[in-house]
Amino acid sequence: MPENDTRRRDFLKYAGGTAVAAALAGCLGGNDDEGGEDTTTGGDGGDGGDGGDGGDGGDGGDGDDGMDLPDFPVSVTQGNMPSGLDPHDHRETPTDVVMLHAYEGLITRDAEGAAQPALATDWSRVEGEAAAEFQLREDVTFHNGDTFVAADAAYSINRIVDESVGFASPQSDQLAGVSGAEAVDETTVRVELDGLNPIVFSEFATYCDIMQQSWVEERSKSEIGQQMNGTGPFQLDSYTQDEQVVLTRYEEYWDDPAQVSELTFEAASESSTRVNQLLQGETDVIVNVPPQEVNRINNSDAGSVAAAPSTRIIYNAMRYDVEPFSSKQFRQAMNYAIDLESIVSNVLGGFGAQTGQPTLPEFVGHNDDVDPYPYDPDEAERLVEESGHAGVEIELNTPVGRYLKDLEIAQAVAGYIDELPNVTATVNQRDFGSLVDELLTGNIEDKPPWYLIGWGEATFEGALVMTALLSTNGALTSWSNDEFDSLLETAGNSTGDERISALEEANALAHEEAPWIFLNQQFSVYGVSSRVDWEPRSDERIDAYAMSPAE
Amino acid sequence: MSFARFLTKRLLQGAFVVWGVVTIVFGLRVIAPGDPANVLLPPDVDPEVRRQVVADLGLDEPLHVQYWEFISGIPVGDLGTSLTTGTEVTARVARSIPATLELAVAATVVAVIIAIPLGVVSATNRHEAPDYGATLFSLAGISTPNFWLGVMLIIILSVQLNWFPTSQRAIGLPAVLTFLFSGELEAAGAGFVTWLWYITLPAITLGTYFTALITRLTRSGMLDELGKTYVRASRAKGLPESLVRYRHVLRNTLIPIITVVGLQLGTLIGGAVITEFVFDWPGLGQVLINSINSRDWPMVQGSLIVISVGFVVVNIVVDTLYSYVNPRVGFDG
Amino acid sequence: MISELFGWLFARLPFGDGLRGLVSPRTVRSLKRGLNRNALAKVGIVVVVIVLLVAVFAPLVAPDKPGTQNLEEARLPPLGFTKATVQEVPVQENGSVVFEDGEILTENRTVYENATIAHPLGTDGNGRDILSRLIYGARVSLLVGFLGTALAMFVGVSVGLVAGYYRGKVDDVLMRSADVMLAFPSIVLAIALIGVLGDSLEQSIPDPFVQSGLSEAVRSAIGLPTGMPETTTLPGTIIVVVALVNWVWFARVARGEALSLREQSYVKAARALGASDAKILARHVLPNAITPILVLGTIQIAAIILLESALSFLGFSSANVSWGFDIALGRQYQSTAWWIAAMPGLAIVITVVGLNLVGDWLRDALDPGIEGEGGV
Amino acid sequence: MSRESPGERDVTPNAGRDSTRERDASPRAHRDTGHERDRLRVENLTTRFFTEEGQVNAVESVSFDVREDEILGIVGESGSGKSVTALSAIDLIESPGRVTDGEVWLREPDLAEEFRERTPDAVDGDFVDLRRLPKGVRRSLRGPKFSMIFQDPMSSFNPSLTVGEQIAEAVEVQRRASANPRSTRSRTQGYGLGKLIVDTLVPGREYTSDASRERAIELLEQVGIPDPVERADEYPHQFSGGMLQRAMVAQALAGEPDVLFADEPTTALDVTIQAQILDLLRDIQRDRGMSVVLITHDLGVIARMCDRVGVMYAGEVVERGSLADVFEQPTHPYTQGLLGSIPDVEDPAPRLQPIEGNVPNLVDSEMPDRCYFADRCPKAMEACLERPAERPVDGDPDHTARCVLADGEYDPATALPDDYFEEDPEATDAPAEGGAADD
Repeated sequence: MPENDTRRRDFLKYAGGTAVAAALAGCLGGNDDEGGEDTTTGGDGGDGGDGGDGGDGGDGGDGDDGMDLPDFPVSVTQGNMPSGLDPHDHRETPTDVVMLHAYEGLITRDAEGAAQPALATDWSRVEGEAAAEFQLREDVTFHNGDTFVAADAAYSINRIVDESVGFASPQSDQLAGVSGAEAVDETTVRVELDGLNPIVFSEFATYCDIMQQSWVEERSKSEIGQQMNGTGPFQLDSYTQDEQVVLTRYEEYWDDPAQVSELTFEAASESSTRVNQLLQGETDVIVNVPPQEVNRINNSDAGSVAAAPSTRIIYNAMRYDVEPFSSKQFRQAMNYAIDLESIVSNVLGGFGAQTGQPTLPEFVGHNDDVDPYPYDPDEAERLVEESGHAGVEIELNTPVGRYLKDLEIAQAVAGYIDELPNVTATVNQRDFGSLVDELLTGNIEDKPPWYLIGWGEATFEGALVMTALLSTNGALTSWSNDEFDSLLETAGNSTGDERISALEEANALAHEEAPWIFLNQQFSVYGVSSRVDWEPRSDERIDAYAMSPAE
Repeated sequence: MSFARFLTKRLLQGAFVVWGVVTIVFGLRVIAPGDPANVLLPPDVDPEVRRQVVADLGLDEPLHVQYWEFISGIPVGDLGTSLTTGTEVTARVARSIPATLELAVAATVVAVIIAIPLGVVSATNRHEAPDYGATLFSLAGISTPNFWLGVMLIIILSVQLNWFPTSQRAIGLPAVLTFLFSGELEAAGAGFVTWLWYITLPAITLGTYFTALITRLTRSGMLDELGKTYVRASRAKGLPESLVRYRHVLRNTLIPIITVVGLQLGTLIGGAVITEFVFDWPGLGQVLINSINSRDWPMVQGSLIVISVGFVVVNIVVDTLYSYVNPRVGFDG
Repeated sequence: MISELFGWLFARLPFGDGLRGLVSPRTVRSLKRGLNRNALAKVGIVVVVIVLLVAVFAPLVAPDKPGTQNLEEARLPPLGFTKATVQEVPVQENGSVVFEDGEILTENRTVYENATIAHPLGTDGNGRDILSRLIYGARVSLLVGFLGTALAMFVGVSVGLVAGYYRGKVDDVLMRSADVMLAFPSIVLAIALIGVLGDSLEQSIPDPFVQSGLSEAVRSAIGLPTGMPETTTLPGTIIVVVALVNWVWFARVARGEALSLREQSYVKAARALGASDAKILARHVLPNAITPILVLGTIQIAAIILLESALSFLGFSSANVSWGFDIALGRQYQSTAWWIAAMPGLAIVITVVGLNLVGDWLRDALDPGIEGEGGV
Repeated sequence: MSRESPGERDVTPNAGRDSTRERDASPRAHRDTGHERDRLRVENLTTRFFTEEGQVNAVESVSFDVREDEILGIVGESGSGKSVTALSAIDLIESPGRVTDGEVWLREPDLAEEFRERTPDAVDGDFVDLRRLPKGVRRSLRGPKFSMIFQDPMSSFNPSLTVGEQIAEAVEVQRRASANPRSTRSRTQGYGLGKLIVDTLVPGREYTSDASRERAIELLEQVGIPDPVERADEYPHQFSGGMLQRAMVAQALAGEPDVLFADEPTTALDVTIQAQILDLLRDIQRDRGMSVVLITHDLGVIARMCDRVGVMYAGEVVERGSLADVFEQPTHPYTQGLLGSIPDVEDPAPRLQPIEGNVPNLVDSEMPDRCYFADRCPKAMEACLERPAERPVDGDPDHTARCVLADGEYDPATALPDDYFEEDPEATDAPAEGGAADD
């Protein structure tokens, strides 16, 4: 899939005034609220969120629902507040979580990640052309009462991919391979593609919120950042920047109205603050419960911990072009040296899954026959000897506070490797910003030889992960392997089983060649009040539409 | 020297220091490694695009032009635009001032209310239990890193005993005042209680070093004063002990303490940075730390300038006050 | 270079022979008198000496490597805090939690927190021995404290002597820039400078005890684990930064001394005899200004140690083992394992109390007329 | 404890001395009525300082009496315990010092009546023993009964209050005391921290009343300060030393005291000013019929001013009596040494003649169990190896000396050899420890 690769590079080139570093950080650490999760260094990219207004947090709804809809206010506390309310001008999960309640895409995903109709009822490729068509749902209204039409969908897509429509959206790469859209008729929209683009529907299932063309055009950029007008199950009630967003149920929603009557978003960057707020009943759902707080919540009456595997993989990249990591035996030895099970169990408290390949089990292309490396320090020692690098000293660069227990994981990894009699390993804590700078220069020489990083891929496409992180031209690559590159190219130019088996083969190859120390799949861990019935999703989205009062 | 002349001179000195601060802050950005454009752009971006962005930021100008643009914006309150969020630095910084100010003032009030009586009790009961207690307290106080104290207070008082919230500022004093002036007394009362509840631990954390310092100074200053002949003379002329202690000795002790307190306010503001970090208190310190981490230089510069200018202003106020209460200094600068 | 610096410093410390020419017998007497009068000063000296010894001989006395982890023994409490509670904990399979109908499967289990003699102060989140980490952390704190102070002293005294000796424009320029420096709260300036310097000045220095094999020999003889780290981190950035932040205090004191000393007759005489300014400063002014400078130095060591711990707490230091950093690590366990954050803090408090007691003693005994400055 | 240059002490104008002698004639006439005229009887007063270097016996069993309308001089070298004696008498000894023994009998019939039943021990006729009275009562006597002026006027005023305010304050205390007698004995004398803070914070409220401030100006005028209205609003540092000492006299007079202790009142002043202040003191003493206890090391001042005199050495009164008795028939070898080569009272040496050796260190552990002066005494005998009691000189109860020579003769046969004390190296070490024990 050369086009796809090109697109990714292109976006880096033409992104113009948008925050590219922040955009890639969306994948590297899109889980921005983790900036506060680990409080050690405040490696938090944006502003520290101001405290919410605790004076009236999470109090009752307005009680004027005439129908039999329940009066069920819910409050959600994330790590950060949204940076603004324009759905096309952000790259952070906390903002996205607020957006998805008011804005919808053409396609959506269910909790398991499967594509489901949303504003589009049907979608297909246009045979023989580099294009796709979406059939739109009728009788959908925006919160201002206007009817949703195909022109709105086309405008929204162009607003993301085309800089000349309004502004340069930091999300343009999320619709990589999409060059534009137009309304064919009232209920059909046609999307132009750069090539085959096998993942176009995956992209639309994850991204592209639909806005109303006239509403946007009547407003200034900053007004759009302060107001909302979508088709989603909730409409904006009030917004205080950096403090609070209050949404109320939109009763004209095209599907059943939500159970939740009023939805409040607040933020607390400190994990223990969130836990305390939950335990004191000040909030109903909190994000990123650290493992050591799990028992405290479970053992209280206030709520319990809910978790789901996320789309984020945590790994240690080893640069293939510098010693000792240029040696395959050495790289394998590193994988054998660590007790991954113990790290997952003890450092992460079980809130993670071992990995042995770049693609997560839920993703397209995962190879079920590949198991994680076993813990075998003797084998590791032997392989180090064999590699000829015995006695080497290596240093692991890690960001702090960016991912769940990132520093502790790095310390554990280095600790295990340091226990090998023939390797000395230490940890170098890095400021996330400067580490990402080095990773993003595009030159492999600028990257540290050995670093811990995480990558979230909400499209569930293993191909995207491997292209970005392991292909020779990948934006963040640390590895170059011709066989691997050609497997990815095969996958990019094919569909169906052929594509799947190429990806599975690439995963098996990556496992064998060990360009990474494979670590854990990160879990999203939430604290949920006992008055709320909700199951977490794997894509880090908190969907209040799925919440109901607990029995 | 007349008061007006004194104030003019002091203000001129202050203006010089502010100019120095601004220059250093500008210099920090210039010598900092890495191009600010890198925050916005990856280095392999198309050179044309990069040139455009650099020009937009004004970074292609010669240094002296950049310097002039930077410095000329300051009097009109223009500190530039954030690289990461695109918001006005002035607005962002201004929004966090009340939180820091509340914290600093609360800590000072706590410190003064506790420290001065403690110092007096310690000095007037020399070599007795209260003195030993106060001495140990102040020794521990000046030796305890305030971030650790904050963490310990959270562990003991918030997590274990659940008496106070672990962090954050649920409501600001400005909001409480808004309630008050709009006549919503109940809300104002509740808001104030909430404010107090949230600010207690941060204020103690920030104020402890200060409390210990003032206790020490009060004690040693008071012992110094108590040893002076005028104290004996005051007793000899029949003054009751309370007048001797407070009207004479304490008054004279406090005069030099005012200067030291003024000088140490810098320490207090510095401590506020860490305290805000520990308690997730949305003040200037948070802005500074976050912007350093994200290399948002305009924001770093803005918060540095505001913190330092605040410090200079406080020092001028303290100096003026000192000259006012100490007849021997006059306004000799 | 390090050893040269230390040699220079030690030659000038009150207990070195090198100081005999500089410190009058009267000074020594008043120091002794101050010590006799002040029992706390003795406590301070003992504390400082113990911390120094522990830091220097860390590879010999630490029970374990600071980095040795045992994930199965994470978060063990300190001696005397053993407890067992019944808790609802997630069931694990292959290390991971188990989901059942989308919910995490949990079970009631007795959770033991067993203190062991092997870890008298408990273990941290990765099962590393806290005592060993404190011992190695002492090295970082004291290295930064002493080297940072020495560097600040060097810079500040040079500037102060020149300003006070030449007066006039030189003095004005130097002292006004000192005023500007003082307008920044020290921690704020330090953070900004670290933002500029990054971690470009970090160094690893070899540990002589390990390199010479001494520590291995001693440790295996008494049955302690071997394989101690062969190098110690020298946080160069932090040292430079704290010196840049704190030199001003030395400059002010040195300037005051130079201002009064330049009027002394022997200085005038030396000038009349045609001695160069540099020689006069080095031979006549500096030796007579040394007392207040050394007293300030003692106080500054404490202040700089506090500053270093704050910077590493905020994550601005790259030392792997540091008291401030360990507090930051322990902060996450504030609801479950208080000792991880508590112990390094106690180590800081004890060390700084000791240094402050020594500083108080020197200040009271020598009365150099300076106020304590700095701090966090 | 600063020592003056010899020159400063050398000069007492002849004219002044002559007039002194003339005036001295009249008070001496009363002397025979003796004890009935006593205002204050100090008996066996002993004050110790408990310092870290050890116990310092600053005042050792001192007795003297102060009579109505007289000037009693106390003379001695620096460190001999003169000032501590005065401070002990009016209960101004501060930690680490403590009056450990003795009685201070004040003639105060009203108090005697009040305490006769309650604490009979503390009452003897019209006299009360201050040391047995409650602390509050003692304190209430400072101002109206006793007052004191000090050596250095500059340090004896609070630098940050105006002179007028400080005098008015002393007036105000007494004004309030007479308005509300019961409160005067409480710790705060009815004026606590709370009121003080209110007075400080509320504009226009002040501790001192207008009446007190007017009285302060009056007092300043009485002590001869020109432009008293303006000067009352000035700060101490704006005054000259002489003017300030006058102001201190005014301040001491604010409570209309019966007994005024003047501790080296002229030592810190220029020579010409000294005479003015001494004249002022004498005039005021005359006008008001006060008793003055004048403490000095200056024999010229004693000769010029005093009716009776006590000589102190090493914390003890070694000799006391009328000016004529002591100056004309000095009995104690120390007194003799002081008066030196000039035995004639008509031509007294205005300065202390240096006596060989040093004032002993008063640290208890180093105090010998013998006459303290023996090691320096030219007439030391074997009898001097025991502590001498205070005894009348030739049977005269108004002239006593703490010396075997008071009722005996020098016996060269038992004289101690010159090198007898020389093995005692400590005696020549550092000067007297514990500055607090000194003036």
